Amino acid sequence: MRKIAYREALREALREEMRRDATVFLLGEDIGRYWQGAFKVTKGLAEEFGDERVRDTPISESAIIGAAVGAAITGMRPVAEIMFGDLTSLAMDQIANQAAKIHYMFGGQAKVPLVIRTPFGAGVNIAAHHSQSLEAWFMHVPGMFVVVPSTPYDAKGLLKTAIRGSNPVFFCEHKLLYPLEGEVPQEEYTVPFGVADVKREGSDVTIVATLYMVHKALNAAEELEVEGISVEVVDPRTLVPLDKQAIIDSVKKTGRLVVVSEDCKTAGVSAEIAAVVAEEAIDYLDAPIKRVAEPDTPIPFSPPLEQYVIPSEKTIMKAVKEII
Amino acid sequence: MRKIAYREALREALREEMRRDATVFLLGEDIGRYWQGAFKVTKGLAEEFGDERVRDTPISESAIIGAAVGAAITGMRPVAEIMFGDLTSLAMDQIANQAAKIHYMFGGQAKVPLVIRTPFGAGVNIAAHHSQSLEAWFMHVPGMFVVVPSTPYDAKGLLKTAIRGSNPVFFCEHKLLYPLEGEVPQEEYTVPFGVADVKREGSDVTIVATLYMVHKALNAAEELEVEGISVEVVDPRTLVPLDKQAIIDSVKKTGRLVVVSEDCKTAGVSAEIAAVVAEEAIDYLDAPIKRVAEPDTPIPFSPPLEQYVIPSEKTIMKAVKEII
Amino acid sequence: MIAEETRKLPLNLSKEKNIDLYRKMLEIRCFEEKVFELYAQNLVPGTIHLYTGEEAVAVGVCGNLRKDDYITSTHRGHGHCIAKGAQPKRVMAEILGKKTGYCKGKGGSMHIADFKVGMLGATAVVGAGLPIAMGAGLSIKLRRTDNVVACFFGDGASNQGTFHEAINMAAVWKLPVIFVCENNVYAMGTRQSTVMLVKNVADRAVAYGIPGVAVDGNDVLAVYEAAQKAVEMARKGEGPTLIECKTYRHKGHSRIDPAKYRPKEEVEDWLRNDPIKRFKERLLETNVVMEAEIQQIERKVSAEIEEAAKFAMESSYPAAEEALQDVYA
Amino acid sequence: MIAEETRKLPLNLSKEKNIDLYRKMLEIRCFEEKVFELYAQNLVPGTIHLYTGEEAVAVGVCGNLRKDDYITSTHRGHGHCIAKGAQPKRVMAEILGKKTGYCKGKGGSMHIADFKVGMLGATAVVGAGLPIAMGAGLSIKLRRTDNVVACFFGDGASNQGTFHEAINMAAVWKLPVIFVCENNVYAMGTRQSTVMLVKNVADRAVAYGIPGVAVDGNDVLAVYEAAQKAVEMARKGEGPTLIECKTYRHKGHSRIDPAKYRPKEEVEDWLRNDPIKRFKERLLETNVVMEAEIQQIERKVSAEIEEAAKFAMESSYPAAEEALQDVYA
Ligand SMILES: Cc1ncc(C[n+]2csc(CCOP(=O)(O)OP(=O)(O)O)c2C)c(N)n1
Ligand SMILES: Cc1ncc(C[n+]2csc(CCOP(=O)(O)OP(=O)(O)O)c2C)c(N)n1
Ligand SMILES: [Mg+2]
Ligand SMILES: [Mg+2]
Repeated sequence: MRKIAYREALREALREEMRRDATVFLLGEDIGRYWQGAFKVTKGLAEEFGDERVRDTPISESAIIGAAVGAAITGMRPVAEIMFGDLTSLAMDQIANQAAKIHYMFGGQAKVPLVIRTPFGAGVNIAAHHSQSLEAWFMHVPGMFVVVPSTPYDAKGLLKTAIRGSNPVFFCEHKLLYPLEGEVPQEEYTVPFGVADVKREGSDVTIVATLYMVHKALNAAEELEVEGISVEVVDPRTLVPLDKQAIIDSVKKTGRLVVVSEDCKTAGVSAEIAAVVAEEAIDYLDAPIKRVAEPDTPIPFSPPLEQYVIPSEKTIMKAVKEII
Repeated sequence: MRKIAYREALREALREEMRRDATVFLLGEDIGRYWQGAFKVTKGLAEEFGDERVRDTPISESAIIGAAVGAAITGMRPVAEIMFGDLTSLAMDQIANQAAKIHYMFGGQAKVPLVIRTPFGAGVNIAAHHSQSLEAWFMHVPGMFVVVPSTPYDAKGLLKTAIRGSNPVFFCEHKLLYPLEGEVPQEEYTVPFGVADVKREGSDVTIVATLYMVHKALNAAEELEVEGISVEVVDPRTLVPLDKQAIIDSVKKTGRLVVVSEDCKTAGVSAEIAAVVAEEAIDYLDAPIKRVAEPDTPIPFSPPLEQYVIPSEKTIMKAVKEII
Repeated sequence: MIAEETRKLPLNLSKEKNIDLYRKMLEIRCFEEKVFELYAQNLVPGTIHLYTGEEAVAVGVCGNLRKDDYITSTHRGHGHCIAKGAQPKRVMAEILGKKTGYCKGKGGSMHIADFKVGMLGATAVVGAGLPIAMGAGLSIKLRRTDNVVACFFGDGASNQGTFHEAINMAAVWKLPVIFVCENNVYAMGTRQSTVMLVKNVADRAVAYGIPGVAVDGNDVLAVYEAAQKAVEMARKGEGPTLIECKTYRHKGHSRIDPAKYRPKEEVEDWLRNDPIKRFKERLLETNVVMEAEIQQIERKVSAEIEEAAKFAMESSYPAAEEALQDVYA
Repeated sequence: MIAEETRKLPLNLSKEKNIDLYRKMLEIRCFEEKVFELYAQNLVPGTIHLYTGEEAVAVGVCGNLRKDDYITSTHRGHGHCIAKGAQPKRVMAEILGKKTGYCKGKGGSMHIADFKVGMLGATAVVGAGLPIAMGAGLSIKLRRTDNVVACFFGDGASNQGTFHEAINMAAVWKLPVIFVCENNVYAMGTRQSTVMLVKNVADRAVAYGIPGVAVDGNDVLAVYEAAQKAVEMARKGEGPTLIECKTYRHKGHSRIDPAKYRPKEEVEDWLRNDPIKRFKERLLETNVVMEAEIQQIERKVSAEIEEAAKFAMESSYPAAEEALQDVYA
C-alpha cells in the first residue's frame, strides 16, 4: 500500500470532506495560502477551495472557536485549527462551556458539528508555552469527543469521522507525528470513534499508549521482546469515547498494565485509564498499575532538560520491568 | 469553641492577612463595597481596607488574573476572586501558562505568590455555566497548588497558608459550604498544605472526599454505621500537594476505597486518587476501587435533573455496599 | 439619561407595526412581572435576571428581523426570546424547569433557546455570545443567504476580551451582525462609568472601523430606527454595526439584589422614563391608537401571560434520568 | 512606511545619550546576527524570532526607563532584554540552553527574563504580556513608587482579547504603563491590514480614553520622544499611553520562514529604511559623532558580542535532573 505522512493524511481527509460537503470549511491563524499552516497541514487547500473556505484569522483564539460554534449551530461544519495545543487555554470557555454544552443546555435543539484540530507534544525545544499535552482537560468536558490518532491511517480515518459527525470533536495531533509515514489506502474509509486498536499483540503486559507514545511503546515492546517479555500495545485512538472493553480485555489476558501518556502525570490521561481498570478490572491484575508520564513540571527548553521529562523507551521499559 | 460560617472563616483569613501584611490585596468583580462579593465573602473589607486594596474590576477574567500575576511578581500578594469557578475558563491561559509556569520558565527568578479563590459546585439550580467543579483541570497544571477546604476551620487555616506562601494557589470553595457553620478558634492558626485530615475514623472502607462531598460522605458514613459498616472518611484538604500517605494508610487499614468527588467522573479528581492507589497500594485492596462522581453531563437546570447528577448520600452508600 | 427632546413622533410605520411593537413590549413586561410573582411564590428554581425596563431594546431590534434571522442572548434573556417570537408559555415552562420548556428543563432562565425562530440561545458567560453571533454571521456569509444576526450583550460584557475579538473579526470579514449593547448603567453593582473611561460603549466602534451609534434605549422607535439602518447595511453585505441602547433595569440585577448601590433619584428618573409608558403616550398623543384599543391589547396580553403561566405550572418536571440524555447528538 | 520628511535632527540629548542609543541598537543587531549564525551552525535549539530591523523600538523606549522600571516582552524578545540592560552573554547562554543563561536553560529564546534589571520576562503566548504588565503597573500604584512599566507586543497581539481587557483596566485605574505596539506589518504570514480595518493600532486608544500615538518605529529619536512623553505621564500618575511603532522585521518570522508572502519592493524599501543606518547617518550629518568614534563603537560591540557567544558556547548544559527543580518556589 502507498505510504504517506501523517500531515498528508490529515490534509487528504480535509480535502476529501471539503469536496464532498460544501458546508465544511477551515479557519485558523495562518492556515491559508501565505503560510499554509504552522505545520503545513493545510498546504494547497486555499488554492483549491479559496480563501473563504480556508480562512486565515486574526490572532484571536477565543473568537476562532466562537466563530466555529456560531457557524456549526447554523448549518456549517467548521474545522478550526489552534496553532499550538497550549493556546487552547485562551479559548477554554468557548470550547468547554459553549461548544461542548450547547447541545445539552438547549435540550437537544442544536447540533454543534465542529472539529478543533491542534498539535500537542514536546520534543522540539520550544519550551513551556508550545509543548504541552492537555488532552485530559478536554476528556473532563462532557459533550465533546477527544481523538488521539497515532498513525497516518488513523489520522485520516478519524478526522473524516470527526467532520461527518454531529458533535464537537477535540482532535489532538502531535508535532513529532506530522512527518511520520504510514500506509494509507487510496480508497475511501473512516475509522469509528470508540474502537481501540491493538497495535501489537502480546501476553505478559499491556501497554496503553496514545499519540506519539504509541511509537515509543512499540519500540520499547520490541526491545523487551529481546529480553523475553511479550508486550501488548493498545492504542485507544479516541479518549472520549474510550474503548474500555478493549483495554480490559487486554488486561484480562496479560494481568499487567502500564499506561503511557506524554502529559503531566497528575490528573492526566493515564490517571483516567488507570482508574477505569482499578474500578472495572482490578481482579485481573497481577501487579500494580504503572503510569509513565511527564513528571509534573512545565516543559523546559534546554535539550537535556526536555529529554529528561518526556517519557522515553527507557522509562517505559523500566516501568514494565518493575511489574514483571 | 465559637462557631462561625465558612464564608466568615474565609473573611477572617483575608482580614487578618491584610492587617498583617500591607502587600496583600484583593481584586475581583463586585467584591467591593457595593456588592461585597457574589457570596459575600468580602463583606466589610472594602470599608476597612479601602477601595484600593479591595478592588472592584471590570468583567475581564483574563485581565484579573493577569493583573494578579503582574502584581505578584513585583512584590505584592494578590488574592483574586473569580465569581464562579466555571469562569476560570476565561482566564485559563493566565492561570495555567503564566501564573503557574513563570517561576519555572524563568529558572526560579520570580516568585508568584498569588491566590485565586473561586466557588465550584452544583445544587442551587443555576445550570451549566455556574455549577461545575473543575478542580481536576488545575491539578493537571504543575506549578500551582490546589486547595479544597470542606470546613470553616480548614478554610481559614488553608487560606492563610495560601496567602503567606510563595506560590500560586488555586483555592476552591463550594457554594453550598458558605453558610455552613463550624468551630474556628479565636487564636491564630494555619493549616499546612499536603496534610490530609481524617474526618471520621472507621475500619471497613475508606472514603476519600473533598469539599461539600466530605459532608455527604460523613452523612453516608453515619447511616452505614447503623447498618454495621464502619467507614473512614479522609479529606485530603489539598489536592496538590496530595497527602498520598494518609490515603494509603487508610486503605491499608480498610482494604477498600471509594472516592467521592462532585466533578465529572472522566479524568476528574477521583481518577487521580484512584490511580494513585492502584499504582502505590493495590496490594492492600480487597475489592475494586469505586468512584462516585457526576456522570459525564453538563449540570442541568431543573431540580430533579440536577439532583440526579450530583453525587448523593444514596449513591455513596450504594458504592460502599457494592464493594463490601 | 437621554433628554426629552429626543422624543420623536412615530416613524413612518404602519399602525399594525406600531401596535406590534407596543404589544411585544407589553408582553415582555407582563411576562417578567409574572416571573417575579412566581419567584416570590418559590416556584422558580435558581435565580432570575428580569428584563423589566429594557423592553424597547429587544423589541426595537427584533422588530427589524425576519423569522429566519438570528439572535444571540444573555443571562437576561427572557425579553429577547419573546421579542424574537418564542412562545411565552414555553419560555415560562423552561424558567420553571419543566419538560415542556424549550430546553426540556435543562437550560432554565439563563439558557433559553428557540432555534425554530432563530433564537440561538442565551449564554450565562458574560460576553461569550459575541463570538458565537459573529460565527453565525460568518455562516450566513458562507451560505450566501441574506440573513442577519443581532447579538445582545450588556455594558459589562463590553469589557470582555471577546467583545474586542468578535467585533474585530466581524468588521474585517464584513459579517452581517448587529452588535446591540444594552447599557443599563450597571453590571451587577458596578457602574459602567467606573470601568470604562469613554462615554459610550458605542464609541468603541471606532477601534474596528465600523459604525457605532448610541441611542435612547427606552425609545422603541429610536432603537427601531438605528437597528433598521444596521440591518439594512448588514443585509447588503456592508458589515456590522455597534448599537448602544441606553436603558435601565427596573429591578435589581437578580432576584436577591436589593440594588442599594443605585441613587434613589436615578431610579426614579428612569422609572419615569419607562419605555412602555412613553410609547403608549406617544401612540395616544399622535392618535395612532385609541385608549380603548390599548386597553384591549392590555387585556389580551395579560390573559395570554396568565395562560402561559398556567401552562408552565401545570406542566410536569422532566424525569430524573433525562439528565443523562442530550449529552451527545 | 513613514516618509522621509519625518526625519529629525537629534533631540536635545547629550552626546552620551545619543551614543548610548546608537550603541544599544548596534549591540542588538550584532547579537541577533550572531544568533542567526549560531542557529545556522545548529547550535541553537528550537526556534528563534529575531529582532533585526526593529532595534529602534526597544532602544527608544528603554532609553527612557530607569533600572528599577519594568518591561514585559514577547517571543521576539532578545532586543528587549538587551535594551533594558540584561547582559548579552547570559541572554545568549539562555538561547543556547545553557546553565549560565538567565533562566538556567529552562526558558530559552521565547522565555527570557532578568528580574534584576526589571525585565519581567517574555511570554510566548501572543498578547499574554499585556495583562501582566498592567498588573505590574497596579503593583507600582499600590506600592506608591514612581516606577513605570513598558509593555512590548506585536501588531498581531493587538487583536487578542487581552489587549482590550488590559488596556481598559490600565486606563480606568490610571496605571503607569506604556503599551508599545511593535507593528512590523505582519504576524507570521498575516498582514495586519487584513485583520484590522483601522489604519493604526494606535487608533484603538480612543476606545479606552487614553492617548494613542503612531510613530516611525525606525527612527529611534521619534520613538524616544513619544516614549518620553508617555513615561512622564505615567510617572506623574496620569495613566497609560498606547504607542505604535511602525517597523519591519528584516528576516522571516522565525528561522524557518522564507517570508515569501512579502513583496520584494516592500522588503527593499524597509531594508533601506534601516533604523541603525538612519541614525548613524544622522549622527554623522549633525556632527554629533565622528566616523572614527562610530567605528570604535562598532569594533567594541562586535568584540563584546563575540565574547558573549563564546561565553554561551563554552558554558555547559544544565544537568538533566535540574528539570525537576524550580517547579515550586
Ligand atoms: C464572564 C462572566 N463573569 C461574571 C459573571 C457573573 N455575572 C453575571 S451577570 C453579570 C453582570 C453583567 O453585566 P452586564 O453585561 O452589564 O449585563 P446586565 O446584567 O446589566 O444585563 C456578572 C458579573 C458571568 N456570568 N460571566
Ligand atoms: C496566542 C497565540 N496565538 C498564536 C501563537 C503563534 N504565534 C507565535 S508568534 C505569532 C505572530 C505574532 O505576531 P505579532 O504579535 O505581530 O508579533 P511579531 O511576531 O510580528 O513580532 C503567532 C501567531 C502564539 N504564540 N500565541
Ligand atoms: Mg448592565
Ligand atoms: Mg507583527
